[in-house]
Amino acid sequence: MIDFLRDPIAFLTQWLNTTLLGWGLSEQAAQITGFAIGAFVAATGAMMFVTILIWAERKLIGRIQDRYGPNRVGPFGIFQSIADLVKIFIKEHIDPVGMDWLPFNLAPVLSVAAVLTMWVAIPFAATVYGVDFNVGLLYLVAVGGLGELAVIMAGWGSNNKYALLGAFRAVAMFISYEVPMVITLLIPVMLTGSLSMNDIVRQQDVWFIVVSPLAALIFFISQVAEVGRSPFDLTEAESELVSGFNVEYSGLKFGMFYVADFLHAFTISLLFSALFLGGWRGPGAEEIPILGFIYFAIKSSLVYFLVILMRGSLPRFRVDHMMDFNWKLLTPLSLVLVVLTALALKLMTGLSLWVQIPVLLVLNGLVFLMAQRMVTGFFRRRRPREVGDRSRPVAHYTPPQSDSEAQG
Amino acid sequence: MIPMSWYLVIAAALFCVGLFGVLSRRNAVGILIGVELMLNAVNINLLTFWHYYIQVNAEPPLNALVFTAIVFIVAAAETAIGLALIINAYRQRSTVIANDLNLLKG
Amino acid sequence: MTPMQITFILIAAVTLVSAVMAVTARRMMHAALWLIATLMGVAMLFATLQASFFAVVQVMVYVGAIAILILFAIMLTRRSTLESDQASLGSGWIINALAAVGVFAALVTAVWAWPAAETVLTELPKDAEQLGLLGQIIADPNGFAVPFEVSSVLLVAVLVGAIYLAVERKPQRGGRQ
Amino acid sequence: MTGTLLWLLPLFPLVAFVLILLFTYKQHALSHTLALIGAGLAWLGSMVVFYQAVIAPHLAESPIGSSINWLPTGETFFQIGVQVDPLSAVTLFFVAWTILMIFIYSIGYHNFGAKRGVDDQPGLPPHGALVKDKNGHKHHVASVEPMYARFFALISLFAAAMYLLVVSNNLLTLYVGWEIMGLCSYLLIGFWYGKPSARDAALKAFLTTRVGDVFMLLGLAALYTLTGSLNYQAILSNPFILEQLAATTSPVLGLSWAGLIGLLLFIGVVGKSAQFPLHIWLPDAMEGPTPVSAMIHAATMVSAGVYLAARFFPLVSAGWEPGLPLTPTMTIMAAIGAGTALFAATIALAQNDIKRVLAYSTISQLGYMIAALGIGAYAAAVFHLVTHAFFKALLFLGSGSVIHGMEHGVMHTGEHIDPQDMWQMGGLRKKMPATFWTFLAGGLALSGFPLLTAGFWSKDEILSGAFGGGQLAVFIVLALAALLTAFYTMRQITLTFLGQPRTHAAEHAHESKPVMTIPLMILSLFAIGAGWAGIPEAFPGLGGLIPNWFGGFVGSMVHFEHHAEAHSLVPLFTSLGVSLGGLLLGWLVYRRAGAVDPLEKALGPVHTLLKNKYWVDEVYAFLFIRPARWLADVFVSQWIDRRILDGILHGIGRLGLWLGKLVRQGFDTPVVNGAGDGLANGTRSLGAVLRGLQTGRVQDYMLLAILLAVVAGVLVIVL
Repeated sequence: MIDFLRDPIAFLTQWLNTTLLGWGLSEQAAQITGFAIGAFVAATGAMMFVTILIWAERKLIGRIQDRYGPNRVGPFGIFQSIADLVKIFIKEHIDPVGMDWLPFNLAPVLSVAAVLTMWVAIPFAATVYGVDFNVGLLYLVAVGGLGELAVIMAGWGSNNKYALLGAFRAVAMFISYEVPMVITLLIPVMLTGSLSMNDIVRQQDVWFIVVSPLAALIFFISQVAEVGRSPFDLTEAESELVSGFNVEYSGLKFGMFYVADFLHAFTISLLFSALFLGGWRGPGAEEIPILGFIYFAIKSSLVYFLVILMRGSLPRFRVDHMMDFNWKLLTPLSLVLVVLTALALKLMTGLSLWVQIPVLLVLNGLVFLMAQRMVTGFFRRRRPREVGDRSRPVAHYTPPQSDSEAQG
Repeated sequence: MIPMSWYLVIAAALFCVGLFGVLSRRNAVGILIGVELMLNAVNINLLTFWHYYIQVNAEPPLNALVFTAIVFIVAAAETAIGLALIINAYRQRSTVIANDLNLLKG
Repeated sequence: MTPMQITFILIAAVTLVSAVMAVTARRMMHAALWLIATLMGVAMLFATLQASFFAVVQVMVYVGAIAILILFAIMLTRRSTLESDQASLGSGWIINALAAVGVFAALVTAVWAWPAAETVLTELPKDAEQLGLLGQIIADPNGFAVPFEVSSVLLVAVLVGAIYLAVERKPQRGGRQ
Repeated sequence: MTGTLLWLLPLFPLVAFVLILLFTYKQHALSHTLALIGAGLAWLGSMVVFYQAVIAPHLAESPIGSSINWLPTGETFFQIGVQVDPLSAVTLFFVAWTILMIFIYSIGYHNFGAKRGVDDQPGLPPHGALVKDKNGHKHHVASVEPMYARFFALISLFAAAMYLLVVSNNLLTLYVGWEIMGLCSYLLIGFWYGKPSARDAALKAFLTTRVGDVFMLLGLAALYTLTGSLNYQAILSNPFILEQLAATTSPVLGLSWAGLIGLLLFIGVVGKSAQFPLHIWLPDAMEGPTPVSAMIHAATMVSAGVYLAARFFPLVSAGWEPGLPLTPTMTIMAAIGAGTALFAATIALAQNDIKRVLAYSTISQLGYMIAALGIGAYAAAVFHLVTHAFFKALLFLGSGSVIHGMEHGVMHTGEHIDPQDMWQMGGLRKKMPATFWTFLAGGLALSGFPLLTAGFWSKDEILSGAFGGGQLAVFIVLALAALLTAFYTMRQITLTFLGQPRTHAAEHAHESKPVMTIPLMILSLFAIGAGWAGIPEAFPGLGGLIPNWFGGFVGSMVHFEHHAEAHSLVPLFTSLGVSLGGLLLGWLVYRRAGAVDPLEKALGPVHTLLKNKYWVDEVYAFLFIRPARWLADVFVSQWIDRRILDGILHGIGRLGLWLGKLVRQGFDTPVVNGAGDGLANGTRSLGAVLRGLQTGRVQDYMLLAILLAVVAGVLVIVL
């Protein structure tokens, strides 16, 4: 019983395995069945968890916007999402004219699957993880990329120009922000010397956000972009694209996109806390894995809260600014950071942690200051674009003369 | 487990399907897809032999892995330049049908 | 038939069927999607070979990048692709199929002629891939540093070239007004 | 320090030249500012160097200077370098002053700031421009020189070459400067290249001096072959080498090597300093702008010749002591110098062009210097070089001012007269007082007006040197020349400035601008005062009041000048007599001159002879130019070229044609063409067959390649 309380999931897994073997299955078959059941449970749990996420987010956004948020169904409106769920289940599926059947129907499934498969490699606690991949980090990146596929399929299959444009925008953004993301991921990898998520978490005696705050910042920003959340929600900018790539979807298919969106947002919180906030690590987490699970949940929730806060407070990027921000700032910055960190680590081989960490911190600070100086200089020199400049496909805004005079 | 010949036959089949695609597709992008298939077949072969070699010699040969990595790089490069060419050709001649791109016809 | 063999056959079937669909599908968009399926199948084949790194890289590079690029290309050239929907294969496809089958026959003959091909691949130790060693040998001047750097130069050159080719030549800014 | 400064002296004007030429060609003000800065810096440096040289002890034995390795010659290097010894110090002094004055003067002479004339074009003197004043009257005024910047660039180069020549410590760099000056004289005499006369004069100057230069180069080559050096210190200050050179006999005319080399170098001097018989270019050089004339006659070219003669004086005088008979080369120098002095003076009598008179007087005065060197009066020669440079620069600039004033008058009245003709002038004293007084100072110095002027002291020293050295013939000739000099100088002054205006233009002449007259005044100070630096100790009355600094300073260059001889009264009275007599005679004769030269009647045919400069040019034309033309036209062109060479060539051509025809018919058409055509036809038909394979479809090619690969594989396996 103590075992169960200490590590319930491992305990259950153990029990399931013994039971299956007891039914006369071969070891391999038992393992495969166990995986299947585990995956089923985890996926279902995750998707149900989304209802809570949706409720929490709506509530928080409501507070930020000086509203109540959902407050009718259940205490604090906590069952609002359930109600929405029911509604979505019973809604009619509408097939747009001229749609491409296969991509159109595959896209929602794929979008949820892409997020859920990421959970395989995330270590939730010392003993709770799907698979301990030796290339777990790469796996996460690779699988995360599948979401783009879903978007593109949705955009194409809908036979709708807004959907297609939204898909274009989204995929362009996802692909672009993958670059600085992957580059900054190299920093935890360099610090641990492993691609395995478990190793990365285990070796965070000092959280990596302390060792390399700039990397954490870049990773966080690019992850938010990967999700397509505010301020990177220009893929579904209502004023321009109605609703983006999922404009033609209705009913459960739309619901799946919705679920995938929220789940993805939470998944990046998980990833961020695993990579930079020490994951499940905390006092006593080694001995009592359930404690680690709780630590991980708290950390991830905090990060998720930050994501919601950003969504509630930041305005939307303009599409060209979004691209500029990535290619002209984040990518070079992450490259510089990686090169400098690698050099510093190589030079400090064999030195104690208490030397390495301050040096890396100072390095991060210097890079940040440099980038900040360059960026402010760049934007100060930049003049507003002329209205009607046809080189860009979006409308432009020139501040009124009085404004620019006031700024100048 | 699985005999090596299975992998080799699968790779050969994939290669030939790719070859067929390259030869028969009218669309230039289709040709490119065929090329990708062929490259994948090559990679399957490489990794199969790598597995076989480790199993037999119990000594890590990394050449196959490096080779595979380079095939990946080349594939990426080939796709990028190929698609750029296709888009350029499309812009110039409004077609991606390989049969229509026959300026070299004698 | 072990479970692994069944798995293999399933994967192989999926891969091959998708591959055939990828080269015969009438709509290019579908062909590309089938290609993605094929690529995923190949990635799974890699996984069964215990080359997990390359399996992941396969997904990342092929599905995450190359396939997306191909999809983009198809969408950008969709006017031409739509026109060509009617006949996806060229007129001489029977000859080509015969040639492909011939090549396949030759290859299979070669495989059969090689006794070692019947070796059963066993499970390798866990870290057989030795990624650390791979990383070191790639950066080792006595190893593969030169080919690796050359291929990186190739990539850069290709990127520049691709951008140069694909970028739309706009009239000069001054000339427009 | 001084050594470094010496290197820089030629560099300043050279940099100015380059900058003007490359960058400021279009801006007048900037161009002359650059030129002035270059000349000014060089002047400043020269003054510093001069001061350093004066205070340096034993300068003649150990000159200030530095040198660098330049050309590797086997194991050693040919060294070039700079140095300053007494001779180059005093030369530097007058060169710097005159060049600076001429530069300043040129600004005014070329009408800086004036409007550009409508008809003016590069290569011709400015014709003047029309301007409207407030009342709407049109005036014809002087216009700015169209090639203003070019002028300053060229005289900057000229100045650079002269500085280079003066500061160099060896004959090679001297020769470099010498030749650059030759080029500059060509460019500047032909500055107004639109005028055919200027073109011809430029060519004449260039070619004539070239005759001398060739001999000079031979001399340099001989000297280098014999001594292995061209350095002054190594040769001219080395008694051993001089003795050797003087003792060995050369294969030419039984002269010693020293004498031969001296003679060769002297021929170069004859060309450059315009001595008979190579004097003909100098009068024609008056075609250039007047500052150029001043530059050539006073500051640079001709002075360079005498400077060189003084420089290699130790060589020609090797083995000679005062009291001994002259060496052959010295005799030649004395003869040519004295002869030229008289010869040119006589010609000057009959010239009417204000500048030509001065040109002949220059030739004459240079003759004085050469003659002085020839009789061994070294210090006197150099002294006369210095004083002559000052007063001759003054006279030329003054004449330029007169011409400028006359041009103004000509433009005002619209008369068609030559503004340089003295017979068209007269009475300018009142119109141009500053020019008159300074010109008068220069003229008196030229004629050797007693006691007051520099010319008196230097000329007197030469005369006394000739008399004291026992060269009576030279003395008499020089005295006669001095008389004539005074006479024609007075003639010039009288005709130009005194009396009444003979033309309306002369009435309307006006004084030049201060930028022109101030240099005149400065130079007139030197024309008067420079002589006081070299008053002989033995001169009755005045001797010893001011120490004879110059004689001591420059005399230290040669080993025998230190003895103080008693000053004989004969040369003193002679020089007094000839200068005063000549001046008086001139004034008397021309005081009331009308439109005709009184001498014309008095001398009759002799005047015609003089007016035509003894027909030297015509003699040269008959002796050299016509035979050369005949050789080129008739002999080489018609006979050799047309008949013989062309005949041979035509024969070869016909042979070639015949051979070609044979080969074509027998071999080319049937064999080569047949094979070629066959090959081409075969290729074409093969191509027609094979083109079917080229469908333009990539896939077909690939199919073909695969089939071939399969076939090849099968073959490999089977075989």
